[in-house]
Order: sequence, then structure tokens, then C-alpha cells
Amino acid sequence: MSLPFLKRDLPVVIVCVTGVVMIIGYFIQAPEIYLGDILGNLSLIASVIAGYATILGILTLAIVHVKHLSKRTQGQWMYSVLLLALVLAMIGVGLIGKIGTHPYFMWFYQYPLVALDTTIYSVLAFYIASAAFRAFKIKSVEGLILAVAAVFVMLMNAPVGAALWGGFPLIGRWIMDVPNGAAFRGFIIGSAIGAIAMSLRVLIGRERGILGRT
Amino acid sequence: MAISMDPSVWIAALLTIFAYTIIFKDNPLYRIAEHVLVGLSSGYLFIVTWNYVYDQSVAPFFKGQGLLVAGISLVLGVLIFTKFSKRTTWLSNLSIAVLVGTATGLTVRGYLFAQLIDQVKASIVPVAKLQPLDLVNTLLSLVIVVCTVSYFLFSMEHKGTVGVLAKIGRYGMMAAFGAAYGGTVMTRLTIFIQRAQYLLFTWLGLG
Amino acid sequence: MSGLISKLENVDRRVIYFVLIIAVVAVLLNPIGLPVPVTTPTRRYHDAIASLPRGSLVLVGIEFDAGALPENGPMLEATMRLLIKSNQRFVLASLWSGGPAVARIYLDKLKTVIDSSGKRYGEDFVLLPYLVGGETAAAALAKDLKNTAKNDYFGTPVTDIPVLKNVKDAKDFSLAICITAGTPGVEEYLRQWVSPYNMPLIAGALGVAAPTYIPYYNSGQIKGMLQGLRGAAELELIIGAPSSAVSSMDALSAGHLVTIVFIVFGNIVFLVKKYQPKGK
Amino acid sequence: MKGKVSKMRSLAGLQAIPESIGKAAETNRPVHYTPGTVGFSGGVVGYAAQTFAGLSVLSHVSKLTAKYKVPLYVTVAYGELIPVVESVVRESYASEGRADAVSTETHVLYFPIALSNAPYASGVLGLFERIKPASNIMIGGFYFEALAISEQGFVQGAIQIAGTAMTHQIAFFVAACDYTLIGEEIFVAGAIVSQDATLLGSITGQDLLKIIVIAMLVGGFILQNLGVDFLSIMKV
Repeated sequence: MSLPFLKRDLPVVIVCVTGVVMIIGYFIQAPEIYLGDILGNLSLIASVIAGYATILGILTLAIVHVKHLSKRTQGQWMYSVLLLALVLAMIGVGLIGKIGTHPYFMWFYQYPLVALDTTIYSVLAFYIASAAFRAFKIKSVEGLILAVAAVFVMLMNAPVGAALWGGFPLIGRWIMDVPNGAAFRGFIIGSAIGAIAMSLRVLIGRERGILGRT
Repeated sequence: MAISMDPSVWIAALLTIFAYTIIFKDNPLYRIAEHVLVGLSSGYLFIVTWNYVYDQSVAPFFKGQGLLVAGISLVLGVLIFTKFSKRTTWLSNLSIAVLVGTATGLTVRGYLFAQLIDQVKASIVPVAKLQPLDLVNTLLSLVIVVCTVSYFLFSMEHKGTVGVLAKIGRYGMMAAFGAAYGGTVMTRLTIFIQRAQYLLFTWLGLG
Repeated sequence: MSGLISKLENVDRRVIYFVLIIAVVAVLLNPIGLPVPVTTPTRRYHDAIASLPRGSLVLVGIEFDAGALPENGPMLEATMRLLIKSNQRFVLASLWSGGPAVARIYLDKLKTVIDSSGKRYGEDFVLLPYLVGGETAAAALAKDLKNTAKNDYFGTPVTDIPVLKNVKDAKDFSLAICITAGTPGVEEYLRQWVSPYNMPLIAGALGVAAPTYIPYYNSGQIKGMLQGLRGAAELELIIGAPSSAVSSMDALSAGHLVTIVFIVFGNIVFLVKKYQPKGK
Repeated sequence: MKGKVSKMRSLAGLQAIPESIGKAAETNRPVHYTPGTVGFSGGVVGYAAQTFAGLSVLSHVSKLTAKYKVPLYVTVAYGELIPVVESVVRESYASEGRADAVSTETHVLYFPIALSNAPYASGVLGLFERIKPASNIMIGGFYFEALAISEQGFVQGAIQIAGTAMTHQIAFFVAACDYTLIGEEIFVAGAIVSQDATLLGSITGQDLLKIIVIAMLVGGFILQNLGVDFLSIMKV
């Protein structure tokens, strides 16, 4: 086998074979063929590869910050020190005893990590208000529909809606059930067809970019 | 109640405030919060991931069980790191190919059945026993589903009949997006309220 | 005049943030106590549990972790209270690595309720360990529970646990409950429990996800649903145990009102500007 | 089929990409791109196709940034995307004859997803404050960071083009971005910009399938209500 074959075509062949096995395995459920085992193992191998890739990612991140540190990038390097120190601290306490069970590890998880994680999440409470202020201007029929649907559903969700007028929850519920339910159904059908077609193009090696080829 | 004396609560509370400052402007406090979050998360992720890959691809060699699968996983896993050298980087493509192939197979399965076929089936409703209002809603839903699917026709311009259907489909989607937006406000506020309760009650001891 | 209007139209987003903070904090410190009417999906969620014959076996899927505690946690708490109150037996299972830890938080919190009801761990309910593998694990659990989870969370072999004695597969359950923050969650249960075994399913969904589950609710694949913290508050009220969800409701109303007021305000300014006579 | 390229309906979001990168070149500010936060496997069954869509548009975007000599920042949330994105970018720059610019003008940054997507979101929020992108393009599967990043992009004054098939998130892109690719549109975007006859042919195939689905919806509904048990025919 020539090197160009290995470099360019072997990955495509691997994609095709593993993909086809995964799909066929779903349709053929005969115990005598043992596809079940192959499927399970293939998923397992893929998840382990993804695991190693995660470690690669963390390594890449660390390299970026080590570079900042060695170049003393202005306005950044001291934050890089903080970051690298915490990565090492977390890994250090994580490796003590049975992996990931040490009280210090749990403390890092429970206090700083969960606090920051949920705070970043909750920042959306602000962004959702400012984006609504900007986006729900009734500039067109579409804008009107968007804004009206949003307001009625908000007034359905918040107890204050029913307190203001009993009709809010009823109309909000109708919007949820009928236009929302139906349009998302159409949206899902379209996306499913698109995703399946995209996947088939990947399987036959026609889709650019996936294996880094343009 | 009085202000908390627990240093852990203080750290969590201060980091919470640091992180919130991003909504006003970038500043050193947010940068601290950001780097603490990314740093701790990376460390946490490393530990959780290492635990998993060790169990699946290294430990079997000590136990002498499942060597084939573990061996393949280990080799393909380690190949990922060849991307650091320009000459060997093509090797990492082999591992990626296994990931892509498996994911593609799962995608076809997942979308074909759970999404496509089930959603079509759910639109076909017997109407004989429905109340008049439900009948109207059922028919309206069918119309919106059909119009939304027509919106996604790409090989024809949205003109004539297709244009009208696509327009209705777009209106339907705008109602859906508005509803989804409005429905999300609750979840976002909930988490903010929970953080506010932490600051007001757990930390400052008010109320 | 027009200068003022453009200023209002481009009001600094930070003003919005500031008003939102003030409104929520003020109401948290001084609750109003607005009524919370019960909606049909919540009522049906409640009825699905309460109408089971006593002693039925129920699967409770805890498909979320610490990040979703503010919203999913109160749902789980109220659901467990209801299961205990209506004398059902239940199995707590999780496809999320953080799920069992969450379950323990609530088992501890409800300890006095459980003890006073005379329910016993192992005899009336059990906690399974984290089941690795997402959808595959959901399928395996439905097909052969005892081979999928060989031990309970505390390491006791499942064959020694009385509540699981006669359990073989999904057919031995009367109801499945999925309280979820995403995937794996409702869709996995639909594919692996509802479609193959015709299992009645009820769900607790984040407010953000609830709209996307509406098609399943309408088609009857989901029998009842708690939608966001509001749904949890309604359930707390039906079973007469108001707790954290109910106490957040006023702040939730205040936050929604601020958002709506800004949308309306933005439109008024926009329309005034549009129809303002041009020129000086 | 060869030679005859099917004509496709134009997508405003796609047409805006060159314009927004052009603006970045004029104002001397960078472009930010993300292929979403679901990865290949780290996400969930079925979402990988959205990452494929993101990568296929990336190949178009990176050719443009190479051509206009605009710095490109690509942020990813899964390790397995690092080698893939790097090689897409490398090949795009090579095809524009600017292979030497890859190491100076392009940056592939990884921010982890651990307990939730918050570390990724916070990383990108911070990055935006520092690089002030003129163009922010996001195509793929997204979670809550969809709104966080696009609101931050708005504050920084970026032209924003975003697309996803995630039912939970598309509404935020519609509200906060200048141009959106809705649902299935992301899966055809790469094919349309490539103008490759085979890929365009497959879009025509998608359309055919949709017409069949519409026929099944309407026909099935009528048949079912005329007493023919269409639903049981559909049981597979």
C-alpha cells in the first residue's frame, strides 16, 4: 500500500466501514451474527478515543498558557499562572487515593467550581432580557408573531400572568400546543432529513472538511 | 441569621460576584473568575477522563481480560497525539475516522427512527371522536407541519404555491421560536434566583 | 424630543440588568405570595402517580446532575413525597454520572418523611448506581434490570433486595418517571421504554426544554409533564408540601415582568419614533 | 449529472459571510468561528451531523479569511476537533497559496466542557472582550452558550451569522444574530458554497424526500380518517 493511499483514502474507508457496521447492526438483530458485540465494542473504542482526545485538548490548552507565561504576554501571563496552578492543583488532589474522591477534590468541585459554573449559566437571565428588548421590536409581521408568542408564553409561565388575566395561560398554552408543537415538528423533520443526507455524504467520503480535507 | 463565617461560602460568593461583573464590562475580576473556572474544569475533566480511559484501555492489560478491545483503544487513542508533528499528523486521522464513522452511524439511526418516522406518525391523527375545537387545532397543526417542511425546499425559489406555503411555515416557526424564547426565560431566571438566594441568604444571612 | 427618544430606544443594556437585579432581590426579600394555579400537564403528572394501585412499582429516572439542581431538584423532591404519600414502591436509577449523588441529597432531606411513613430502604425503594452508556444502558435496563445493575448504589447485590425480587424487565413496572435536564433523558426513555414496552411515561422537564417535548405530550407518548420550576411549585401545592419552588415563584414573576415591560417599552419607543412627524 | 449544476435557492446567511469577513478586513479586526459544542462523540447520538455541517462551512470561511488576510480564531469545545479544525484551516490556507500564514494568522483555541458548557462559554466571552471580532460565525450544535456568545458578539459590534438544528437554541440565534441558518439549512450550506455537482444533487434528493414526507403526511391523514389503517402500515 502506498503512502498516499494510507494518508488520503484509508481514513475514508474506515469511516465508511465503521459507519455502515453501526447502521446495519441496528437492523439486524440476530444473536448468531454477534454484531451486538461488535457494535458495543466499536462504541467503546470510540469513547476511549474521545477520552484521549480530551486529554489532548487539555494539553493544548496548557501549552497555550505556558507560552503566555514564557513570553510574559502583557495583561495575560499572570492569569495564565493562576490557570496552570489550578489545573495542577485539581489534578494533584484528584490523584490522591482512589481517583477523584479526596475531600479536597470534592471541595474544589462543591464550592468554586459549582458556584462559577452555575453563575456563568445564570448570566443568561440578563442576556435574555437585553436580547429580548432589542429583538422583539415589531418591525414586520414575523417580528410581531415572535414577540406576541414570547410574551404570552412568559405570562403563562409566570404566576403573575394568571393573576393579571385568566386568558394569558390559556392562549399561552394554545401557542405552545398548536403553532409551537407543529412548527417544531416540521423543523425536526427537515433537520432529520438534512442530518441523514449529511451523514450519507460523509460515509461515501464526499463531504469536505470532515477529515480535514478541503 | 447573620453573615456567614464559613470561608468556603465566602470563596463561592466572591467568585459568583466576580463572574457576574462580565455583564457590565471586562475587568480583572471577571478574568480571575474565568481563569479559575477554565483551570478547575480542565483539572476536573482530566481526572474524570483519565479514570475512564485508564479503566478501558490500560487496566485490562493488568487483568489480562479484553485485551483486543483495550489494545485497539489504546493504539488509536495514543495516535491522536501524533498531531503535534507535521510529519505524523496524518496518523491522527485514522483515530478520528473511527470516531466519525461511529458517530455517523449513530446519527443515521437516531434521526431516521426517533425523529423522522415518529414525527410523521404523530401528525396522522384520527379525528372522528374529537371535539370541534380540537379538530380545528389538529387540522391547523397539520397545515403548519406541511408548510414548515415546504419552507425547507431548497431546489426551488419560494414563489407561487411553494412561496405561500413557505411563508406560512416561516410564520409558524416564528411563533415557535417566540414561544421557545419565552419559555426559556423561566429556566434562566430560576438559576439566577438560586444564585441570588445563595448570596442573600447563605452568604449575607439576610431574610 | 427626538434626541430623548433615540436615547430611550438605545437604552444601555446595563440599565436593564440593573433593574432586573433590583426587582428580583426586592421580591426575594419581601415575598408577595401570588397564587399559583395548577396547569393540566402538572395535574396529569400528579394523577399518573396518584391513580396507580397502591404498591405499584415505579421507575424514577434521575437524569440530571448538580448543575440542574435549582430546577430539577424540587421536582424530584415533590415526586418522591408523592410516591411515598400514595404508597408506591420505586426504583431510583440514573444515566447521568452525577445522578445518584443528587438522589442521596434528597433521600437525606426526606429522611423524616420516609421514616414516619414506615417505608424502608430495600423493601419499598432502592437506589441503583450510575448506569454507564446512555441510551444503550436505558435499553439494557429495560430488557434485563438485574444484569444491568448487578448491585445497588451501596453495593448490595440486587438479588438480595426485596423490592427487586420479582423484577425481570420493564414489564414489571407500572410507570416510568423521567426528571431530566437534557440528554440522556426523555427521548431515550421514549425509544427504549415507551415504544418497545408500552410503558406509561411522565416527565419533569427544564422550562427551556419543555416546549420541545410538547409534541410527545400531545401525541400521548408522555402522559403528564412538570414544566420548569413552575411545574415543581404546582406539584408542591397539590400535595400540600410547599417548599423551595413555591418560595421562588414571586421572584420568578418579577423577573418575567421586568423582561416583558422592557419588550413593551422598547416597542412603544420604536413606534413613537416611527410615526413621529419628520423634520423640525 | 456532471457539468450540470442544479440551481439552489439562495440563503441570506451564506451570502453574508463574505461581506462580514470583508468588513473584518476593512476594520482590521479578526473573525471568530465555532463549529458548535457537540463534537463527534462527546455530545449525543445524532448531533454529530451538526458538527459535520460546521466543519464544512469552516472550510469556506477559512478560505475567505486566507484570501482577505484576516486573523481567524476558531474555538472548539472537544479535543477531537483540534486536529480536524487545524487541518481544515491548513488546507484552506494552502489552497489560497498562504500556507505560511497559518501559524501567525490562525488560532485554534480549546475551552473544555466539564460539568456543563460554562467553561467554554466563559472562555469565549473573555476572548471576545480581548479580540473584539468584526465577524462572528457559529454553525453547528449548541447549548445555552448560543445566547451568551451571540449577545457578547452584539456588544462587541460583530456582524453575526449563526445556524443550528438544536430545537432549544435556534430561537436565540434568530433573536440575537444578524443572519441565521435555520435547522436543515445548516446541512446544505457547505454543499451550496462548494458548488460541487454531486453534493448539490444530494440536496435535490433531500427535497424529493421532503415531498414524499409531505405526501405521506397529507395522504396518511386522509387515509387514516377514511378507515385505512395507515399508521400500522408505517410500523417498521
